[in-house]
Amino acid sequence: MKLTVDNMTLERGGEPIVSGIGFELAAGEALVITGENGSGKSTALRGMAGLLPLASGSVKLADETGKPFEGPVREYCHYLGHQNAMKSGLTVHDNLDFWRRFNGHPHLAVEEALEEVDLLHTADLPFHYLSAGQKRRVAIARLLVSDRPVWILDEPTSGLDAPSVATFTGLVKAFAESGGILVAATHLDLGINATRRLEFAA
Amino acid sequence: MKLTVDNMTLERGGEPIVSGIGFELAAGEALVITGENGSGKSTALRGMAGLLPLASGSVKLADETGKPFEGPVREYCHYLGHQNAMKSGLTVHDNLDFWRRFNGHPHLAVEEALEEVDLLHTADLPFHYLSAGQKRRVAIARLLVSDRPVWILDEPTSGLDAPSVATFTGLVKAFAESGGILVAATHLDLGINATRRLEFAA
Amino acid sequence: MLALLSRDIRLSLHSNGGSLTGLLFFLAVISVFPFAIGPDNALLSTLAPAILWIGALLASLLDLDRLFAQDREDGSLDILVMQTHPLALTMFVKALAHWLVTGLPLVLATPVFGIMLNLSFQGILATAGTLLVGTPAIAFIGTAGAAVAVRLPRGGMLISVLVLPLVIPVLIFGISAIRGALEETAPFTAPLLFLCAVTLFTSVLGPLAAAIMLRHSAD
Amino acid sequence: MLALLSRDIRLSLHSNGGSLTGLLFFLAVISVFPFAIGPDNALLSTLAPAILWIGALLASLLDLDRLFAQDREDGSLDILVMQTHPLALTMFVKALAHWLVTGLPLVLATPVFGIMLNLSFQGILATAGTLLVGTPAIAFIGTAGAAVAVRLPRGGMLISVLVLPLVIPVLIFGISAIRGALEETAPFTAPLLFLCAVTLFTSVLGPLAAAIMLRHSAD
Amino acid sequence: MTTMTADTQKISGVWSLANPGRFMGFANRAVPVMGTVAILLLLLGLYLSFNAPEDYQQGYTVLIMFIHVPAAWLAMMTYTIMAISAIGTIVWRHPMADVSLRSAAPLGAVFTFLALATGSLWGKPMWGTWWEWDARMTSVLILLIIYLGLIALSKAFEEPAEAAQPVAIMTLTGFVIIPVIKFSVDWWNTLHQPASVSRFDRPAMSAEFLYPLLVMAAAYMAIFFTLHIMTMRNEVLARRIRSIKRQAARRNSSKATLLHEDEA
Ligand code: HEM
Ligand SMILES: Nc1ncnc2c1ncn2[C@@H]1O[C@H](COP(=O)(O)OP(=O)(O)OP(=O)(O)O)[C@@H](O)[C@H]1O
Ligand SMILES: Nc1ncnc2c1ncn2[C@@H]1O[C@H](COP(=O)(O)OP(=O)(O)OP(=O)(O)O)[C@@H](O)[C@H]1O
Ligand SMILES: [Mg+2]
Ligand SMILES: [Mg+2]
Repeated sequence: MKLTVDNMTLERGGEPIVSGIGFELAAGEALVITGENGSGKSTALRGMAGLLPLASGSVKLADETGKPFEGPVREYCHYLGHQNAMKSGLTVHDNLDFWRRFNGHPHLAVEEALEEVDLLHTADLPFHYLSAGQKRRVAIARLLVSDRPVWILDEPTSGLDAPSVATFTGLVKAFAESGGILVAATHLDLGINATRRLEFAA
Repeated sequence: MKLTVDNMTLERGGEPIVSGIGFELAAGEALVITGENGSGKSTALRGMAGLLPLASGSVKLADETGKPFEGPVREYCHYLGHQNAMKSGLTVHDNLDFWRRFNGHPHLAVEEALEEVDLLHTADLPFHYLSAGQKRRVAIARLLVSDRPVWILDEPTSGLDAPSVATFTGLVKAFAESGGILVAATHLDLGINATRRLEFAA
Repeated sequence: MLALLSRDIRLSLHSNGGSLTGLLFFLAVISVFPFAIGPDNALLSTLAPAILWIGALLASLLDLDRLFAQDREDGSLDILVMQTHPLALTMFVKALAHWLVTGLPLVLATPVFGIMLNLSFQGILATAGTLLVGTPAIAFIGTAGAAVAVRLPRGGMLISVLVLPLVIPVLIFGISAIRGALEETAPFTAPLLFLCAVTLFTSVLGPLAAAIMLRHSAD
Repeated sequence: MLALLSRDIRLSLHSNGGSLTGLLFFLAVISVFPFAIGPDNALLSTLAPAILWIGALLASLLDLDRLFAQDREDGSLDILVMQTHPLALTMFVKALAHWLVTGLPLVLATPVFGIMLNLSFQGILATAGTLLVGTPAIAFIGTAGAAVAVRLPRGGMLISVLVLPLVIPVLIFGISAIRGALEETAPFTAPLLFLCAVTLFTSVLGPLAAAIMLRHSAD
Repeated sequence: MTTMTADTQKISGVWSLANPGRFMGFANRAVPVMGTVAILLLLLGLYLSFNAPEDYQQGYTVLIMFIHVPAAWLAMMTYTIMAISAIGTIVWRHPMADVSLRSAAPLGAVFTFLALATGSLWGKPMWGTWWEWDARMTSVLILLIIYLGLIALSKAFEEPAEAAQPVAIMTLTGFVIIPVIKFSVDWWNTLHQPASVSRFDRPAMSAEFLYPLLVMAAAYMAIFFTLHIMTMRNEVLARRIRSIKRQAARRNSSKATLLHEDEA
């Protein structure tokens, strides 16, 4: 599997924010994007996830033989943005269960995923009862309940305490070892020894 | 000036989350609260800011001679929560200007405050155009546009890049030197050499 | 406080569709009745004050739940609540802003809608007058209702259900004042004065209740 | 898709205090009318179809803008949009869930409300029927409107400007059909067929437009 | 003073101990006694009602009165009890006041519905319509809406402790409807032509109707208080279960304690 981003340019409000970015990631590789606030990290990630139309360039996913995957790339991606994509009225379990069923390709059971982020005991609490960091950890558990070969993560560890960051690093490593492709934007050290590093200048 | 928190207990959903906390901070002192996700840091800060009723104990503010300040403590506090308290439809300038006029006790002009967080060039952009870290920096600028002797900050640097964290540290130091009292919850190093440190265990 | 007033007005004009929503809903209500009644102009003009009042009442409900919900979500509410200003005054200003955007345009548009409904000149005057006096009361009561539901993720309809029974007196006095203006036998001053009293009363009590609610429902 | 349907239904049932609130809202709206119009049974039964339809419209409007706004704010919309499911189908399901919670209960409760408004048996049947056929159209049109508005900073304005004028014809066809059923002289089949056509048409076009809007207005 | 101490210490932590405990003891003893009294009164009331003379105007349908009138009274009484409980919640923040309010609401709604339904059934033979928008019927309908609105409101909150204040304030506000139900007939007449309203202004009843009616009213009251205590008991238990569940769910988070405090 190979993710190819070629000459990607993204515009916002008619102005180019990210211009002419290109890289190639093979299975098991990770790319960490760093850069100042407002330098376009989130914009770039949204472009890759298909959430923002490309002004030019392309994002492609192909298998080892170079045969492109069927359908748009976004269908193979997990995207974790600044928001957690959870409903405050539903319980933690119901939230994850919904995404598990809606996204398809089920992977871990909800309980197992919660166990991974060490929040199994909160399964039956309404989501809005959780603290900021616990909410983020539930959002990370969403990546585990369905199976996607590409993870696109925007400041995944914001609000996490030190032990949770370590847990997260472990999850990401396991994902990479299983052949996944990771792209993450961050200001903090994720503890991943990324094979690639991209620095944006404002 | 002296902030006294005495035997403060806070409940959520009928259960004590923070129990029996007490400390005293003199002018120019800073308290940094750390602890795992869900250990009650935000809860404690909301209690001090008067946003959550105290189940027991008290929060008091008095001058050097021990004479308590008039009115509730919350009126002397700046509170920066997980949310930024800005309207996405208004421009950055209008947002800050509103708080400056509404909060009273004007301090820096809006432009000066934006200059401090290095975002003067965004003054006329609608708030929702900003990147996550830029938004947080505008929220920090809110602390500067009106004058309050106590700052209560909940993970103030989440989403900030390294230079902005340094800027923030500078602002906080200047505030402490001018005789302010600071209480902040954080997972990251704020760069403040806090006179007090409180660690919550889950 | 002026800052809050101008901010709230600007915000709802900008992003809530503000006045236009109410006016269009008004139009929907008005265009539907002729089809239900059939082409009976006399009946229509008899019903016109009632239709206009109902339209105004229901249109006022449309935006109510957004009065606080957005402030809560983006954290503004915390800061609003912490200030030195009496909270009830803050609530009063928010209610006023809401009325200026949703209520006042309806009053101003009454002549146009009145003509569409075949209302006499005097009827138009009476309807606009009572609406001018009465709709603020709806906003004030609504503010209290919205404050009750502020902690609920989607209080919308619930707020309306809570508020509707409370605004019925406003409606009754408004309608009876119009009737008084149009008919010889019916009294005019008494219901109008009642209406003024209700509005004054709620302008104090509504914001006060809202303030108490917000203080007690902190989380 | 079933997951989405059940989630959306659960969410709106949950946070609005159950389907009870919807019915209660109608009851409240209906009981406001006699206060305005007077307790004249004959007149009320003439107006009953209009009253019920306005209640339905209002209930649909109250929740519409939150159809996507909340999903957008909490980031769910991004994830919904990224999936393999055809986006138009996702939109259709969201509209359906909205209708099942706000529209259907009203249709089912029409007999009770009809009796209270002194509607004849035939009138009740006609009203329930047209509401059953017509209210989905409001949901579908509303979905498109809400989708247009979701990404735009000043979306609220557009929602009402777009949705209300499109919905007024639905109201008018519905009420004309009821009148046709009750009176000899008025036509019945034509407006009912129109109504069916509108609903079928919007059930395809609404979700499709919504999907296109969401894809192209990504930010 | 710059204190921010809460008015009372027992917002909700203490309540699960002393007070409700004593209440539970009382409830367990009271329910059987009151239940028996209620059934006996009801039997007596029904016996008297069926032996009451036929009304020359209304025939057998007058029997409905013995069901209808007490139900209407109870509908209003229950709301009054709720309003008093609401004061308890607002002023003293006593959790049992909230329990009382919330357990009474469904009962009040049922009595109100009963009054409406029997009134409506009575209306058909008397007036020829099931429903009439006259003062009393409409105001009782609004009472029903208020009851149901309060129930919906209290259900909408996840946490009973959070719902207490909002529900109490709304309950107090809604109390306006009670005098309206009682006295509004005249106010309404200023608005609309009096249609069938006059029927309500009957002169004082004769004794053969009054006694069965009073006994029935007493029976209704006994039923209400029995059910109220029972539902309160359920509510207390439900809250205990809820809080136990919550505690279990939080086994390793929750309680925050001061670990250390050092001078830097
Ligand atoms: C749904 C319709 C009705 C409702 C909501 C209703 C409501 C009430 C209420 C609230 C009361 C208590 C009034 C008080 O204590 O002052 C009452 C009493 C009474 N109602 Fe009704 N009612 C309805 C229909 C009827 C009908 C159709 C009749 C008979 C023709 C009737 C006859 C009475 C009588 C005789 C009393 C006792 C009045 C008294 O206290 O002396 N009601 N009703
Ligand atoms: N509304 C609520 N009702 C009940 N419990 C709540 C509520 N809000 C928070 N809690 C619980 O209170 C505890 C403390 O939450 P708090 O937000 O204070 O944690 P925190 O220390 O700020 O964590 P973080 O580092 O993740 O921000 C958590 O276990 C949470 O589940
Ligand atoms: N909707 C928009 N319209 C116009 N410009 C926008 C819009 N959204 C963001 N921008 C601009 O795009 C730039 C890049 O934003 P982006 O969110 O990608 O930054 P980022 O690198 O993720 O920053 P951060 O570290 O703060 O999250 C910013 O300068 C911002 O002002
Ligand atoms: Mg970003
Ligand atoms: Mg926190």
